[in-house]
Amino acid sequence: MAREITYANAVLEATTQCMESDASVYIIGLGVPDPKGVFGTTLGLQEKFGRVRVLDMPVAENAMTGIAIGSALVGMRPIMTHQRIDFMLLSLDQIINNAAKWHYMFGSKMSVPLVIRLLVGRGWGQGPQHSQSLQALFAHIPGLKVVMPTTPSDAKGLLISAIQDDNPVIYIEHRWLHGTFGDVPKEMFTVPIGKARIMKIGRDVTVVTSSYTTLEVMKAARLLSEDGIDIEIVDLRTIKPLDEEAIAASLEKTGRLLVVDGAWKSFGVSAEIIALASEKSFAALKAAPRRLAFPDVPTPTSWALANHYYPRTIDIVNEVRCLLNKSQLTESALGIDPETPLDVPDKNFTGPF
Amino acid sequence: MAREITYANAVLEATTQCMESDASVYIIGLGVPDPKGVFGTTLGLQEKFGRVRVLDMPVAENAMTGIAIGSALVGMRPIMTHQRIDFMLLSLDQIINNAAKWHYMFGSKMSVPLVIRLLVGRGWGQGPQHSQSLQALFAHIPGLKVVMPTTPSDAKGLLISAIQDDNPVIYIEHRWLHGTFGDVPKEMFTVPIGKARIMKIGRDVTVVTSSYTTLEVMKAARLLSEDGIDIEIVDLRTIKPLDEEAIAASLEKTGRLLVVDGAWKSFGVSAEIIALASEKSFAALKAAPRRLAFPDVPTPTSWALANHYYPRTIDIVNEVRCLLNKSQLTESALGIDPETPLDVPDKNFTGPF
Amino acid sequence: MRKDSALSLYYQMLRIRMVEEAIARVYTQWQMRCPVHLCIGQEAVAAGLCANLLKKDYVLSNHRSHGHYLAKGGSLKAMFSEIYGKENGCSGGKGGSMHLVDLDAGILGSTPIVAGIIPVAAGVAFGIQMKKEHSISVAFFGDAATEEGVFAESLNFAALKKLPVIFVCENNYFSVYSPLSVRQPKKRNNLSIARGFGVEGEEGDGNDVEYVFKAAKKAVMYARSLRGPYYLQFDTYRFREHCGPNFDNELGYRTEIEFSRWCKRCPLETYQRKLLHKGSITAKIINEYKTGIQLEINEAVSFAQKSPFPKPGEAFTGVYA
Amino acid sequence: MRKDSALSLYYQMLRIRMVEEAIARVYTQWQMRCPVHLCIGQEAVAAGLCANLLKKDYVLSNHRSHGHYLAKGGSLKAMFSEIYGKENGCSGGKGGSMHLVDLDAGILGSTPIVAGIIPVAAGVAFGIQMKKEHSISVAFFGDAATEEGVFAESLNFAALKKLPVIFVCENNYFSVYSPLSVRQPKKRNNLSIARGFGVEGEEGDGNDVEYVFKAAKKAVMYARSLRGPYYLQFDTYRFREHCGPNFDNELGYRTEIEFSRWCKRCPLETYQRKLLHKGSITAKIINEYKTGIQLEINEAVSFAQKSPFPKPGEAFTGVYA
Ligand SMILES: Cc1ncc(C[n+]2csc(CCOP(=O)(O)OP(=O)(O)O)c2C)c(N)n1
Ligand SMILES: Cc1ncc(C[n+]2csc(CCOP(=O)(O)OP(=O)(O)O)c2C)c(N)n1
Ligand SMILES: [Mg+2]
Ligand SMILES: [Mg+2]
Repeated sequence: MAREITYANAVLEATTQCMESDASVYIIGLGVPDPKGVFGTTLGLQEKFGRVRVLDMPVAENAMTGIAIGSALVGMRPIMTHQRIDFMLLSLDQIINNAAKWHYMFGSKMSVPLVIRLLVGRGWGQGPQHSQSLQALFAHIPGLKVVMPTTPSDAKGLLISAIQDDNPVIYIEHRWLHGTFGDVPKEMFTVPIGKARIMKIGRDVTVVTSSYTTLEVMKAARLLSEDGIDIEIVDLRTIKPLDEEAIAASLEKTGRLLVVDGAWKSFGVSAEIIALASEKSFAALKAAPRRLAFPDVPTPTSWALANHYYPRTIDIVNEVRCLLNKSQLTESALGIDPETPLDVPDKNFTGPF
Repeated sequence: MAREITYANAVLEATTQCMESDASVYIIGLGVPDPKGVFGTTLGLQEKFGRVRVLDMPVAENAMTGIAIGSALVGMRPIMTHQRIDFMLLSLDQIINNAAKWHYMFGSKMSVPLVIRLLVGRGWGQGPQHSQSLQALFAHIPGLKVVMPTTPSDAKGLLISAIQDDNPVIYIEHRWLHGTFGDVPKEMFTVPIGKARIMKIGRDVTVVTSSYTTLEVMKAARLLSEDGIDIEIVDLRTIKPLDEEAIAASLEKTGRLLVVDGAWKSFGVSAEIIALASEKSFAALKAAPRRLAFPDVPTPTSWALANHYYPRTIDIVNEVRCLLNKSQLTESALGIDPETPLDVPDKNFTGPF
Repeated sequence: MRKDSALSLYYQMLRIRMVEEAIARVYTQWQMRCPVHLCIGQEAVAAGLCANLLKKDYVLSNHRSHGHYLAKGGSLKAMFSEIYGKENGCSGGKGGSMHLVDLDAGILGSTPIVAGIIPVAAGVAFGIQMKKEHSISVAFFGDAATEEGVFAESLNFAALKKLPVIFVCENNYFSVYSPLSVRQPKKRNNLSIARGFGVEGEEGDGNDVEYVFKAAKKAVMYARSLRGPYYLQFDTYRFREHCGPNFDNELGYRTEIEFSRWCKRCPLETYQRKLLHKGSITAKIINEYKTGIQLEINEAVSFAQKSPFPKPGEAFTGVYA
Repeated sequence: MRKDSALSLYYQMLRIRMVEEAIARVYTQWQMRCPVHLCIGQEAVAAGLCANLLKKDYVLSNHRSHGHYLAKGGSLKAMFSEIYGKENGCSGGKGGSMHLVDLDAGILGSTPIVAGIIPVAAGVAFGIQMKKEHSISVAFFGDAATEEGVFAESLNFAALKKLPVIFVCENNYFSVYSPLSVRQPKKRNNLSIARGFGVEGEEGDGNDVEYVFKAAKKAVMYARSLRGPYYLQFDTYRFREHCGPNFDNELGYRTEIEFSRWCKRCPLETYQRKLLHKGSITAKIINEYKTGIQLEINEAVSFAQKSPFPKPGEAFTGVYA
């Protein structure tokens, strides 16, 4: 039975159901049991499951990650949360040197079933140290899996898969998705790690994207369709391992590729997808593949600058049009208000960020 | 005046000359003043420049990086060394959140002229935590520059450029290069950051590579030339910012691209180069671009496994042949001993690693 | 305490308080589009500490930095412009409230990664030492920052090299909504930890500005005479919400009783009462102060509001020096 | 000390010493193609500590782990096979000397990232606590590891949760060739630091196996009775080079005088003299021990040498569970 709930609620529901069905699952992170409950994703968990399994922690990301790893070695299944992915940079030693390698380097004798939930911030002047989107760093590391669900339903199904997975899984949530609604099955279900979702079937151009950016691509798709341009949207859902087949199958059909990634362009996830397509679908490509991503610049704080930092819907439209050798359009031609601020998910937003 | 010296000596000479000519340059790192002197690259510096400017440090990579940054803010030019790039994972917070962004996030009021020398290990069973090659992580971060010199001469010229640069520069040295010889000018000179070197001119296939891997590609080039195949070798020297023009110019000529990278394949530096080529040189490409890199697997320790982990010269040869639609060869056909161990730079090597 | 010093401490606290309250007021016009972490209730630490510093001394701070910035002499106009995201903000609009800087005043930066500036401040002291200068470096941070490993690592190196750095911990008992009890063992004692590293220090009432002033004076003399680093911990309390212009007791993470107990110990009001009582200050002077500061604030706010936003292209400049 | 306990301590030290010396001997055949960090000179810590542990207790260790592995009951054959890079090595050849494991013996792993296993060991204790099991967890690490921030972070969390974990620092005064003096302030005291976090502890002579045994006994009782973490620091000395089979005094990073002073305090020889003197042991027993151990070693070495290498494809398996 599905009902409409928010992404945040879907995350909460997945956590709740996993904790109900498996006593070894616990959740730890800054503010997990606090009144805001990590933007609602952990609200009420401590009341339900107690202080042992639902807990706050010291601001000590590296050791706390090692501690989660240690507990996993003796049979626990930790979920660790970070309110921003930027803070996780303190724990890359434990994530990369230990969690990602423990299974391999000890000859498959142990495993580290650890989920690390990382939130990507955007807007309201969070600036250079609170708006990074670092999926590319994890995607490069063997031994890690990386998922970035877009819809509430995938948020739930992928979180359950991540918790049940015996490997360290990096689960990345875009802050602007928490408030979005979608149909989500009430019961426990899984979305397989490693499978993309065709968000929209189309024939002209394959647009590969993920997470919040998928919503922007869907907006662009509607605008494009008004001009008779029919894009196919591949929502990756999982960044590592990539669903190479889904990308190749779509390219076989369209022959044209745009990758839209909500992160820095150079050496990012978008590069890997273009590389894959060029290697494996070369014959199918009718035009040079393109990517649209953040400029190689730290995130500026002033909304006057953020407005020009983040790609706009018009940019997606024009990238697609470019792939089809069509003229570039302006926002006013499409009826988009060029004053739309990009530092808030909608005009009435005033936080919390 | 140039003479033949080792790569390690070139690094030492660059450091010495920079310290002589600029009193604000200092060098700090584990074992910098010890009797081994970071594989010879810092030997004698403390005797020459004293204990204030040449110093050991506590095993505390994150704070020590922050400390180097702080000193740079008040006018010093620190060089920090890490005996393995793997240890640097402890300091990514300071490198990415602070060093890379300080200039931008404070409106260009300050800069962080910091050089971080990182050594990449290989072989003699150093295994999963001492043989990583993490250039891709840095290359993704705006505000950082990343160089990986191959020849002793470039090692010197790029280190001097790095020290003179007002930005944080990640300087990556492959451990197996330290003992290699080459002509190096005696005087102080710079190699510009951001410029690749055409190591060998050729017409059939463009092979883009860097650091130690360049030497392997050169071996392959000799074998290939025996069959009349003439590759062009682009030694990147700088990973960030990439010399896009050099790559494009070479592709314009050859139309065929192989990227060989001494690091994990997925989401690696090789992906960015293929992506760039596909985007910008699409019309020139006569065949699907290819990449050869490490498998997406932690480094195994046993030399029996390492022997199958690292790409071999034959693999480079065959990748090139594949691009030219030529049959694949065996090692014996090329007169290579298939028993050549890949965990040592040469058969008589027994350390130090 | 000399009367002029006392008045100056009072004035600094009052000014910080009034600036923070002005921000809280204008914030709800939603034109300051960035997170703000107000230090209302904690002014004594900034005022008492910085009163001992010279212009050439350096300060680095965290997300809750307005007080430190102002007490050290940072430009009010540049700060308001920065929070409004304007071109002439102290960081050109690229940083916002969480990234204040004023090189002329020796403020080398503030950043919101918890504990991120602790080693940087130690490094500034290291640079000072190598250059044989006579300034000192100060790091301001919260109780949560002492949980990060870099705190211990920085104490170790600062003690090893006898660096002229003062570590100032403002213990307001919370990290966001998380009390000390869920983060630090009951028996933990930061002063003992610092001493375990060989770092001298002192701990006390962070709402008593004269105490802060005196403790800081010792610390500054110690560091300036090149005897080494110093650790100061001041217990205090944040009155407003962790981040934003409002109060947040209704969330229930702290009790009204606790809150009002601390309000009675408001560093500004208690000091004002004390000075009035001693006759060091009069209601008239207080009003003059307030009028002057209000004028200054109004000017700065309207300056900031009228200032132009950075040009779009500015987003892409300044990545590299 | 009961005689059988004393003999067992002696036997453990002797066995570790003989294994390490065997490695040193065969190493120069260059068939052990991986770095080895021998613990010759430091055997008392491993022997004295592990004598107090039960099979169900967990141990994690660092790069210098052979002694800990053997004292906790790790398989000798699997260890030699691992160092030789063989298929039946304890980590299937994927880890080598720096990554030893033996789940049957409660050895959850050793890794060479300095301090990397300290939080992991605390996490094991956290898992034990959550699962309400009665085992304890032990982390072995060197003096350099206490400089890493995770050390402090781990002490904090272990004390906060009263975790059944023992932190064992083997202070051999060096990190590679770097003496304490270039890394830690003179006045630094790890025990005070631990206590500053609320962690009980003790420090003493790591070359006196009976002392280690007794200190560890207290620590184990403390942790096992769920009173919380315990910090132990043992001063000792490494006789061989930092990494590899040889001696390295000729490098000049330590003096011959210092070296020979420590040699006189060799934990094995001093204990052997003591036991002989007390009549607890005879030359005959010693010889029996040595013969038995040598036999065991010879067998393990030849077992390892004869064992097959992992199949090439093994390089690519086991990345994911
Ligand atoms: C490394 C890191 N982890 C977590 C956070 C999230 N965070 C922002 S402010 C804050 C609280 C900091 O508390 P404290 O240092 O005591 O300062 P206070 O806010 O109480 O002044 C936290 C945890 C962060 N910014 N950086
Ligand atoms: C994080 C990290 N930094 C640096 C190193 C390099 N390194 C290898 S062993 C070692 C010395 C460690 O000294 P200690 O912990 O005292 O152990 P010991 O070798 O003396 O037994 C160092 C610094 C490392 N392995 N990991
Ligand atoms: Mg606080
Ligand atoms: Mg040591």
